[in-house]
Amino acid sequence: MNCAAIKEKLTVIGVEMVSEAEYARKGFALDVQVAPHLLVAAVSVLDAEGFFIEAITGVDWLGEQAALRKEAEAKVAAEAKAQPEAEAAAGEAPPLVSQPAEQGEIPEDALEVVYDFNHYEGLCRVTIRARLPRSKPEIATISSIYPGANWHERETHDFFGIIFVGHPYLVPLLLPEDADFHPLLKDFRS
Amino acid sequence: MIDYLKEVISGTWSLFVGLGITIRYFFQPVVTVQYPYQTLPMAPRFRGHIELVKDEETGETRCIVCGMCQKACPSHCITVNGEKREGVQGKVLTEYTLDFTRCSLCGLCVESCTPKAITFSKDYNLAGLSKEAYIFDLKAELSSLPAQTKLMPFGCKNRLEAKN
Amino acid sequence: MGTQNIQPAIVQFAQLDKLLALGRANSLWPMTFGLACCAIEMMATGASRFDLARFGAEVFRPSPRQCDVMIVAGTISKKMAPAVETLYDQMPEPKWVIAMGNCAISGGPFVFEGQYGIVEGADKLFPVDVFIPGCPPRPEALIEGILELEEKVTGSRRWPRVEVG
Amino acid sequence: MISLFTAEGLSGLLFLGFIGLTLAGALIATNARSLIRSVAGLALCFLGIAGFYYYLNSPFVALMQILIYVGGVCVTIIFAVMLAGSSEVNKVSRHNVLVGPLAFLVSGLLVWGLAGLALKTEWHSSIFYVENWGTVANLGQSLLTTYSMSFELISVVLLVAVVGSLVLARQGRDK
Amino acid sequence: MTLDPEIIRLLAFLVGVIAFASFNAAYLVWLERKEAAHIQRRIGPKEVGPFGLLQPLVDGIKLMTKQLIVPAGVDPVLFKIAPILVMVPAIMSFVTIPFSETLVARNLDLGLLVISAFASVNFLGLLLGAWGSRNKYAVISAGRAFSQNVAYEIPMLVIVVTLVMVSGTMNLTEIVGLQMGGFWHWNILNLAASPLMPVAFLIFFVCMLAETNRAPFDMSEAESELVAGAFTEYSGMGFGVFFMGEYANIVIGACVATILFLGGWHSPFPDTIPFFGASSVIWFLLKMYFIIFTVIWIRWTFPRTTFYGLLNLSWKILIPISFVNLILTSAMLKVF
Amino acid sequence: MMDILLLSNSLHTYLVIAALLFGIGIYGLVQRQNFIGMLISAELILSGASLNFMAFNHFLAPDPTVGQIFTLFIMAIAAAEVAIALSIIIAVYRNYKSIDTEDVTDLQG
Amino acid sequence: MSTFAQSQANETFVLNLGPQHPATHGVLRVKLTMDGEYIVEAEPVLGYIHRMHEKMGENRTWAQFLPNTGRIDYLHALAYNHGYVSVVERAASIEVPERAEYLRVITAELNRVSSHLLWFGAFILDLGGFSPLLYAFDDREHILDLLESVTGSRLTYCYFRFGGVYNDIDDNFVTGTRAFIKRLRGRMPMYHNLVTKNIILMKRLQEVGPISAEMCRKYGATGPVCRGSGINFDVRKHEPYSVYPEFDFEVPVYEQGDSMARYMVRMDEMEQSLRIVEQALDKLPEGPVMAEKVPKILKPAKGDYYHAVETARGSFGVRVISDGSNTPYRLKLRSPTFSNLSLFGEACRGMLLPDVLALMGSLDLVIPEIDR
Repeated sequence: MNCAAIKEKLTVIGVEMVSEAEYARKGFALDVQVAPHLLVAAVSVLDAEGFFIEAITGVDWLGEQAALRKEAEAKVAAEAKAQPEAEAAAGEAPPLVSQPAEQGEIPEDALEVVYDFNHYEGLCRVTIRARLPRSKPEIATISSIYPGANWHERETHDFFGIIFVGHPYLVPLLLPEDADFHPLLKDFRS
Repeated sequence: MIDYLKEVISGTWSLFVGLGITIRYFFQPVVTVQYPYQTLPMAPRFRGHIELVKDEETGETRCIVCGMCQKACPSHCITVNGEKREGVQGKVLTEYTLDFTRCSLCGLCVESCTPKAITFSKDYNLAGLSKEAYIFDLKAELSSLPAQTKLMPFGCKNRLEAKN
Repeated sequence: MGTQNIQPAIVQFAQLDKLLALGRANSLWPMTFGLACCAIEMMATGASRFDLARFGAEVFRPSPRQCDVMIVAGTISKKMAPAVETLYDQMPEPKWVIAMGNCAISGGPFVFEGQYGIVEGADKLFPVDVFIPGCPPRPEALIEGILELEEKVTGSRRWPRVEVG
Repeated sequence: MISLFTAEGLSGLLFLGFIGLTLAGALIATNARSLIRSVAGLALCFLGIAGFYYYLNSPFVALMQILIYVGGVCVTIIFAVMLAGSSEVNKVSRHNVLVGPLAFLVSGLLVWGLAGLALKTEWHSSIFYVENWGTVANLGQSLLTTYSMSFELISVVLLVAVVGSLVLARQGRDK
Repeated sequence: MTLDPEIIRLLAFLVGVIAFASFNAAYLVWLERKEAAHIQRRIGPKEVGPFGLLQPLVDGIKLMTKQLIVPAGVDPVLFKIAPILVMVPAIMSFVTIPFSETLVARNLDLGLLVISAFASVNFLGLLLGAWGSRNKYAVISAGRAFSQNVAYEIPMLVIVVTLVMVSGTMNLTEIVGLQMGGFWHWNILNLAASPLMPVAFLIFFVCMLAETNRAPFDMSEAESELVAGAFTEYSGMGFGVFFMGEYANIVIGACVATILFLGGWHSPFPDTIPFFGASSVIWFLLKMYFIIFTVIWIRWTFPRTTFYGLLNLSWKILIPISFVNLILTSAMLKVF
Repeated sequence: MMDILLLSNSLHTYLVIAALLFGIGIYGLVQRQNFIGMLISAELILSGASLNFMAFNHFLAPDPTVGQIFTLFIMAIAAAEVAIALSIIIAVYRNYKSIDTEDVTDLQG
Repeated sequence: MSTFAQSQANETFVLNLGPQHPATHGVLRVKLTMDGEYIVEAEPVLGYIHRMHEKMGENRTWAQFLPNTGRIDYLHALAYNHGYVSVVERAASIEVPERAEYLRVITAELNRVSSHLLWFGAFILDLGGFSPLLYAFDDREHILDLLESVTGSRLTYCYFRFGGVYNDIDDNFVTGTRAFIKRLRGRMPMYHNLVTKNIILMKRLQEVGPISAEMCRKYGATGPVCRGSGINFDVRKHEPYSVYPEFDFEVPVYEQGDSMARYMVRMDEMEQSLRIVEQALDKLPEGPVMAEKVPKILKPAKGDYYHAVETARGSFGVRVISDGSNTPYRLKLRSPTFSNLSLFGEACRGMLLPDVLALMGSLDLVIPEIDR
């Protein structure tokens, strides 16, 4: 069992990005960003390799896009400010700056589902992330591959309202049975 | 057949061994501390609810109303108020209320207190008929307290003391 | 004159009541009912070191029908609240409730702005007789609570008070 | 008229109690609306009958009556009621409305006839009271001599019953 | 108008027996709590009266004045009758138990059979109570109690029959009479009748535990599984009477064991020894309470068996051995 | 005049009670419409018969044990009967989910 | 004798175990669909003690969340302290003095022993034995005394701080701990004689509630549950944190996968924990117990951090997502019992009621930790 091989295999199925997180710094070895439709394939790879499921959770990135845009704008402004001086100093052509975000429409904020897998033998914690649009947070269930994911997905549904398509029994687990709120969303008010 | 008999006999024997153990304890002295008559000494670091420290020199509180404890408290159970008074440097404590019913006894407030004006009491057996009784007015209680010289009367090096 | 000659009652009901109260106070059977952290301290109170049995209160009955006192030991979540109320209703009269620990008194450290899951205090659900603060209270405090309850039932305290210096 | 406060008097009173117990039990057993009460009534009735046996000088049979009927039969029936989950009050009768009165009539006639027969007949008492009359020892001897064949047959019947009920009850269990 | 002295005697004994049964039922609870406490190195009830001796009294006062809840949907008559059905047969059984040569209410020839018969009736009470309370736990508990009862009645009766064969009578007084003169004459050591007699005593003891629903065979009121089993819905005195009935049954079991195996009121020493050799009711009580002590001791030592483990024990171990014992005994009786 | 307290010494008492038990049993057998109820009634009938045996044995029989032995046999038979009947009832219940006689109509063709 | 109830599938009935039931150790509810005493289906219903820890994490500063960690799993509070402070130290790049790490290990291992002792007692209580519980509590009181003398509380410790521990230990603690280790070692044979070798207990645990290694993997079971199924997985060895690599200890693994195996794993683990404590006391270095430069108001760098520790019940992981402010942006607590319990439904299918309780007890449930 080795992490590089897993990375290889995950790249083959075409996940968006596989970065090798610095273990000592982060606490996990592989950070995998995956498109929602590729999730099941990626998880199947891990299942075949003998990983066990550690946890599933969500993160609500409400306001992230706005923040990013603000940041980008600030960066542009700062660079615009710095540019003349730099030009004056170096006399070179201005470096290519990333295009500022399109004016007007802000891209939609995302809900991220985070899957943690670990292996009983090798030290290789794999974190899979899938970003879902906040307005339609739907992703395929993996409870058919890992029955243990059943509860984790229910819990994530409780907290974030993420809908796991194909889940056998998606009713509140920790919240009261008739709960219709999702407390860990950033815009939740009790 | 032999196995069967063996199991029956060894099983029965194991039961007698168990009985032997319990009867031995039956005749051993009890370990009970009979609470209202006997009490356990509280550990020096025992954390009861907090109380204000009476300064041994002035007989007053050491609190400078900085509000750090209030800020540090995770469950917002401390209310500190003070006012400026003529002729006194800094603020004077007018109110120090602890809502003990919310407290989780984490000790973050005591740690955050730079003048070491608060400490843990040794009140370990509180029980009463109303919950309002546990909203302590620590400032009023201060007068009934003996002056305290040391925070941690025992050999353990307190983190705060170690710093100094 | 407005005074009347009142015949003394043939049966001294007051004496009988006293006896009843004494009987009830010394035979407080709690329910085997733990919610959270405090339940462990409740177990410790029943264990050898503190021995709740001395006061006749060690008969932890699992069925509410046979209990006299419910020790609410822990946080009551909103999901649990109906069940706790049912348990209280199932207990036969006369019954008492001890709220053990800060969670049972007021929600304790789990109260924050925007909390969605807990009931802020057992007294929101039913009358509570004795409050024992602490997080969790020490076993001595629970014993003290039982004694306090006995005092409430009988009107006088048989045991010495432990003064904490 | 014997006094109530003698041994005979008290025992006579007790006997009346047994009559009441038996008949009340029997009536409860047939008329109670819930099955479980019927069984309780049956148990009462059996206890009363055990009392009669005691008065008939056969304590052994009386005790066996309690042991087998009350402790065995009634308990088993209660258990069956539990299994079938039907202590439910009897449903509205789907019999013909006439069945109830008719049954009452028929059984009334039967009782009248039988009781009349019993009371009218001259019973030729050949009573010869023996000291050790019908003791357990006598019973045992008869069982192992005169009635040994039937005794053996009864045990075979019991065996067959045990096996049969096991077979019946196990059906449907193995899936 | 005068009362027959026989009646007075009977009434006196009846009162005595009821008092004895109730006293024992109440104080065995105290004994149990104290013994459990000391096994666990605690003190146990202490604050109510000297050594907590008034504890059963206050418990009784409390239970009597406690509200008796009749839950909705139960059969109220059966629900109320059931505890009495448990208690009364237990008291009735005391009538025939000889505490000493003269101290017996009715010396019946079929004493042993009387006790067996009444024991089966009190089980009826348990069943009716369980069914009457309409509680799933209670019903499961009743089901367990039923099969347990069936399974353990067999070895118990076989052992009893063996002893009847050895003694040649079912009269309890006579059975005790045969065991006179030192402990080696007791049935438990009656190796001449069957070398398996001590084992037979063990089997009888185990069956007694099972019949009285005592740990480790307390299947029907297994707290961690079935809450309080058949008594789950009982409150106040209904529960109290059930509880007392249970303890009364234990006393009867202990009495029967004493009579059948431990020589009843006979002293363990031959009567040539002065004072200690004398037979008296004290010896009976000593033996009986020792057995009860052991019963309680066992309860606080062992975990509970499972339901099927218990049936296995009965069908695979106890019944075969008790039959072997029966055959051995009859062979020995024929040979010698 | 018949002394009511001496009833226990009269054969007639027992016979009348036995007749009553029999009658009540017959009434129950006809009127009950569920198997267990009918079984209970049948037990009553059997008891009536046993009581007769015992009474005749006590008052009339030359052999002091014959009635008792018959009663014992009846008990054994009754126990066997109850065991079989109840297991049949349980089996029926499993198939029909009812122990009412009228629900079990398959046999009528 | 299983003929108690009806046999057909539609003849089942539902038995509600809990939320108040003596065997569920708190407020778990299990909906058992039963056929007689056989379990057809078991569905745990959670959330009766959901205390919103994750939400509170987002509402409190990094330090203010510390007391919560002692209340997630009150039986092994220090391991949870450890997990949380470790992940925050990882995020904020705080170096912890070695002595502090030793103290953390010593107290956490003592706490593990106390947790196992309580589990042992409660487990035997589930099985109907009462006295072992009180013997275990007797031993446990000694640990609590020791820990109280250091931390100031008996149960819900809040002893670790970012960068070290709150208080140093004194000599009394060291001698007391050594005495306790000796005492417990002397008591273990008694426990084994009284309980482990008892034929009743053996019959109740052996081959009851088997859990296969594959099932552990599919459900993510960790801790003694997976070690009882032959998987050698212990975070302390597998992903060493703190100063665990410096100690010589074994990870008890049993192959059978039944309740007895899980029982034995925990019993053996107590001994291993004692070994660790002993070695740690021997090697205990001098030095400060707090890092020098811990900012008063902590603002870890932006990012996503994970840290796992081995608690008495399995692998506890904390994932924090920091947005650079003084409160966590997202705090995920991966609790071991949550996963361990999730296999309960599958494991107990077809079992008998008493066996189910033995299985449930052998999972060592702490409900507030499942519900968080």
